[in-house]
Amino acid sequence: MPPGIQVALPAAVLGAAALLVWFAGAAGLRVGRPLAATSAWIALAALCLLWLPRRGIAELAGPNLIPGARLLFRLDAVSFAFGLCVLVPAALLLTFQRRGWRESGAAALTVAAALLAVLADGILSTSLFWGSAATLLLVQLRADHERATEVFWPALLAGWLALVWAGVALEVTSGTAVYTAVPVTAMTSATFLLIAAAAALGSGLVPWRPWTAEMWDRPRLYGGSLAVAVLFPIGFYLLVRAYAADGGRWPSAWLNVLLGVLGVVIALMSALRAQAAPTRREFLSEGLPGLGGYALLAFAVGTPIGISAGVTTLLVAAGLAALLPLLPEGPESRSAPLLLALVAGAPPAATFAARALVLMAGFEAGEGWGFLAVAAVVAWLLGFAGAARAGHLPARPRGAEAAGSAAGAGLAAVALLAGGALLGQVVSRVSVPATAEVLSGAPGAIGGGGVAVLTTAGGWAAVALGLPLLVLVLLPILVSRRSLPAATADAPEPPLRLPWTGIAAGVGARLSGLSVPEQYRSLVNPRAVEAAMGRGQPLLWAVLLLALAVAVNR
Amino acid sequence: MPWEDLGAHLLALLIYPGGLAALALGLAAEIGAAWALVPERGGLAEAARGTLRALRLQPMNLAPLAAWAWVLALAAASQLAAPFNRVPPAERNSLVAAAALLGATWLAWSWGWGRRAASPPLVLAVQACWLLAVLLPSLGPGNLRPQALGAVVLGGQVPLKLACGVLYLACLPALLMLLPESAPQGPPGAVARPRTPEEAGFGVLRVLLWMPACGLFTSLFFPSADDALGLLRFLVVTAGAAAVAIAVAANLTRRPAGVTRLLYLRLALPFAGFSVLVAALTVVFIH
Amino acid sequence: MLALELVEVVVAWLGAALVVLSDGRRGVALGIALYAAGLASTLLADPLAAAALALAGLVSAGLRLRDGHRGWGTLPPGSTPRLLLCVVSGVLAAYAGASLLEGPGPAPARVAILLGGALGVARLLSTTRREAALAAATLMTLAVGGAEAAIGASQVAATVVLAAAIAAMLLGLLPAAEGEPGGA
Amino acid sequence: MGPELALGFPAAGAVLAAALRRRPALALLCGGLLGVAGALALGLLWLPPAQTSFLGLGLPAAPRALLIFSALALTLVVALAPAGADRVGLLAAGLAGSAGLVAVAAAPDVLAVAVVIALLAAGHAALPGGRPFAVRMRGPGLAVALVLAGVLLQHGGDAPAFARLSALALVLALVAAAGLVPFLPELDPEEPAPASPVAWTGFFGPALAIAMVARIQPTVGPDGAPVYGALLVGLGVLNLAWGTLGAWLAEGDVAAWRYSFLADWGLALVGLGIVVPDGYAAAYLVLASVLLVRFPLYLWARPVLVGRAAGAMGPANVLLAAALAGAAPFAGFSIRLLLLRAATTVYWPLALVLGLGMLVWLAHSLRLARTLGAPRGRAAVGVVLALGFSLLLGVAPALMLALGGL
Repeated sequence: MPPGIQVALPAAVLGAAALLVWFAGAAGLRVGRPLAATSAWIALAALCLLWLPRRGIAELAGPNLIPGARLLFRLDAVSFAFGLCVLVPAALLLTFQRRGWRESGAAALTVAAALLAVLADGILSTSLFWGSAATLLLVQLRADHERATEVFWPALLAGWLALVWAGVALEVTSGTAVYTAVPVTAMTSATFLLIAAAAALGSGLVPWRPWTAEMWDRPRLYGGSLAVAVLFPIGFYLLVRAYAADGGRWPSAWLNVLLGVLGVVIALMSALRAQAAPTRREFLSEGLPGLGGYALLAFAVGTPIGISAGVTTLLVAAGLAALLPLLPEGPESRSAPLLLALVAGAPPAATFAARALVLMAGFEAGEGWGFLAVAAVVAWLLGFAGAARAGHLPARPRGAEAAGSAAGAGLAAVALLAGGALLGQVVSRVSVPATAEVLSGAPGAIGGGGVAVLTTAGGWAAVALGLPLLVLVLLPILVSRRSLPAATADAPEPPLRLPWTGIAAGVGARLSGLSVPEQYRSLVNPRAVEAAMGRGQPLLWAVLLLALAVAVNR
Repeated sequence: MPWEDLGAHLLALLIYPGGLAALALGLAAEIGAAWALVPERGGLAEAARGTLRALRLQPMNLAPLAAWAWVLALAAASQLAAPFNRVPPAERNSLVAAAALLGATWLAWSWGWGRRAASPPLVLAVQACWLLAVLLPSLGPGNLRPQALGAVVLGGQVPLKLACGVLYLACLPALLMLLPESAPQGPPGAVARPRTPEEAGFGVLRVLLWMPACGLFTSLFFPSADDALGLLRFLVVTAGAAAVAIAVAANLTRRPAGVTRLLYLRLALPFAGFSVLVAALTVVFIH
Repeated sequence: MLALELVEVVVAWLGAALVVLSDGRRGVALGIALYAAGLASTLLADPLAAAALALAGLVSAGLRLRDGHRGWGTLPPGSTPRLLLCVVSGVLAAYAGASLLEGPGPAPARVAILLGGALGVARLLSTTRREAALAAATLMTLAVGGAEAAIGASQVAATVVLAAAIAAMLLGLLPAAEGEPGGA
Repeated sequence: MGPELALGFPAAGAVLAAALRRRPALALLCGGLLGVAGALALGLLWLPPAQTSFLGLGLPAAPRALLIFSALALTLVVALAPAGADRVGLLAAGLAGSAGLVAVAAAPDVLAVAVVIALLAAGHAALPGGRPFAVRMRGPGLAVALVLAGVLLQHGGDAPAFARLSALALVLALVAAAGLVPFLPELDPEEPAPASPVAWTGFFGPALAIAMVARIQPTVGPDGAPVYGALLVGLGVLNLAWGTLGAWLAEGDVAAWRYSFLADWGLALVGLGIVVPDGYAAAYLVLASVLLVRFPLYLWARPVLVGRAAGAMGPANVLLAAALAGAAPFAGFSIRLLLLRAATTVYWPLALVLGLGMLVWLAHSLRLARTLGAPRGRAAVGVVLALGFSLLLGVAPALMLALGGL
């Protein structure tokens, strides 16, 4: 057995389950959903058992991808944290969402590919599995419905190409694209921008409505929600590894500022869209992009607290990615306002604690970062308003199937609600070690010893305050016989009208209306040129040969 | 398990400065507000009776939303730099207080959206200004602990603190749901008898909001000390802030409809912009 | 000597020009035969290659006589541009082969090769008649064989010349009638 | 006498298959057996003793590997041809083509290649089709003339201009021989597959190109090398742009398929033009994927293309679309990796241009995949095999490159 083979164990479990599901399904044995779900939970357990007891870094070297570039895997604190980000929502979704046996097998295989993408040690290895996961998801999405794939695929493919280019650029300049082996001088701003573009496109970190939100426009959520859950963390994984590749910093300070501003803009735009959403589903679709903006801001801050906050936010986002598509949409969904407040980040939920930690990182960093943090708080405020309004919106658009699972939503909601109280543990056991992996001479910056999160800017008494709040919030919910107000039929007016509504359509119409003036069309008519070529016009070829002959002898 | 720490936070949540203390101060302020906003109902005693009638609850028919909002109000109170607050200063955080207050308010709105004369856009604008007033003073020191911010009374921070203090006070009436546009459950004294548990619940919420909302003003802009004089100063300033809020609200409710909106959008928002400018200059020139 | 070389080149040019100017089977066949003869005569330094190419030309010409449009069909109405092309190509080929290029092989061979290539491709690009296209392709194949023979440096030049000769004959084997399409 | 056998068996097979046309089963059996024998002879050429040739022929490793892939592609398209296809015709044409390709690969110099091209093109143009013989001969005919011109200029003197013009002529000859822009042949959608320009570009083209490059590149010399590289890259980018945009905007699906071949060829030409090992390896993999994936898929799409079956977009089609779009983990992955690495090594803006081309690429892949309809029976097996080959090229390119001695 090659050394470090255990690194591939969690993915192998999922892959084997996929094959088993398909063979069993072909033989008429419909055990897809339970088998896929069990395999995801086993993979999650395996990952924890492999890392948590000894916390020893394990590496596995595979065959050559292309001459000079090996396939490498590495289990360390970073890949463990991101492995959790992929596996936790995947396990919940595979358990509580209805899927056929074919879809369950494909889903298990997709999760395996996504997991390998964050276990991969090197840009090229990551790009292979990231691209494979995207391809598998495309198949599942198109097999169900084509809506939103027209945004999903171009974004993913563009991001993937940018990543491949970044990888080969590092290969050319330094002879390796392995995160932990790239020389500091090799990671230039241009290469980093390619990685950032890949991350932005792959995780939907764009100011306009990203593919992660478009997925919610599909009539059925099970395909899109898995895509969002497993692909969302991978872009951030690249950004975190970029710190390791460049000796604990990004190539230039202005890149930090650029991505920080982008993060805040994303959070604000997402919140603006959320507060004007016509349906509750559209409000929920902005949950993850908004939190993504916060995570991006945290990673851009670049301090130990910033990166820890970013990793923590992603772990919370993983829980949210599972909760959102599981929220019941039927008439019985009376707990909706409570769950919406949870999504918006009301204390003591993890969604609150993660945001607070990001903002504390911003205030602590000082200089302009504090202003970005203040702007992010405004986005948070808009999110609160949106959540309050969303309780009065129709659950889903006409024609969309009701989704959700009361049990699944309950489990995810309790986990997120309790997450605030457990934040100290999450930060000290997962986020801080991951930060130490990529930042040389990190932390110690976050205190609290697992029961609180204390930074120089401020603190959150996770256990001492979070636990009592949790009990005090849960108690009335459990004992009250009061049913919460149901949604009204028609959507209330949004607090803020989106200024750009209709502009996009107008610009699109104008662009489609553009055409070459009549008198110049003959000059730019590829069909005519092609027809001349096809007929083998001697004159055309003679002119071409003459022109080229002159050109090469100039 | 940090039992001592847990006890301190429970004390702060349920007794002082949250819980009982918040309820006591809140009731007094609520009665005063009801008397000031609806004087035609009669004197203070009538206002007190009316207020207590409006707050009558049925414990087994509690509204979970309102209950969550109360808890958040108490959580905000526990973060105050109030004298004799048992919560360790290092664990108090104005950001937690602000988030809790916003959460509490919007939980009320998730029930009250579209009720009465409530105007979410106005509340949104006011809360944005209020957030700036709370957070801008933290930019320079890079510290969110209320007592640390309150302790800065001299030096380059003063202009910024002045601007933010004024902005904070201007926003209090809307934040405390004293104005018809900001109170889905109706302003103090407006409701004779609650029709639903939520209406009663969110009435109680306002009672609980007085202490954290006004106390946070005191914590952020005035130094605190764990002695009798410090306690007196805290209570006086907090009550003063409440009084200013009531006075502004009383003034605004007597004016024609739409004036409140106009004043906040035409005065508060530009002033918030000015405060941001002052904060930027402070950061550039002082730090 | 110079006169003889001139005659060889003129014969090759005449043959190539006939292929360009004729639409009938006889004209085309005579063109191939004349060109092959002219080309072979410029390559007498390598008798084996010369013989192979001449023989291939004659066989291919003979095969071309079996089908296609009857008669000579030389200089049909509207063939002035073709005539002009032949004259200009002849002059240019003579200039390039004799003055510009220093190799391969002797100048007459170069001119003959250039003539075969240039007029062959010109005919191929300008006709839609199958027999004419086949004849043009034959012309070019013979020219390629001639070029290989003129270079001669390659150890397997003889094989390539032989291959060119066989190719020319095989092209002659192809019928002049278009086949009917069928299947998918 | 390995090369002679590799040439003789398929040639004999083609003759037999054509002769026994009226008895399809027997024709397929004889042709098939001789074809397999030819492929085996090619395979045996890896053993040095089998490489001796009494005609002095030699088969370099890379063209030899592509010839094996061609044989594999031929086996696929004949064995798994859709119902109604003329399998005997396909086999005969394919075997004749294979023999021609072996001859091209074994040709001792570029003039010999020109001779074989003339013969091969005439044979292909003589197949029954929609366009007249003369029209179909124009591209290859021009290629022969250009090779001739190139060789004459090579020996024409020591002036650098001759070397540059020679390189120009030889590169254009390569492009004209493969039937690419700017020598794009006319397309008749109704034309039978074996006679169509798509078959020429997709089946004959790859081995032809690799063999020609193997003969041309060593002869261009230091003065011609820059022209050779720049022109190949330029024409590659032109074909890439023409192919991707054309496949996206084309009105007919047959035209879209033809343009998609052009796009592949664009990448191949760029790879050949960037004269670094990565570029050559990328070109080799692109051409292998054209032979083993795109060309067979095109033939299985014919029933939908000629309107005998309806298009569809099931999961298999989406997977095919991903493979055709060059997404990971299919052939596109390793090709893009190698090509972008080569381009970045030589001149990074070229990588940007290629990246944009690769991005536009995906616009047409779903459209093409739809034309595979709902594969059943033989077609389904074929689709699975094509996807398998694409996967192999994507995740184990080292194996395929080793076959080509790269």
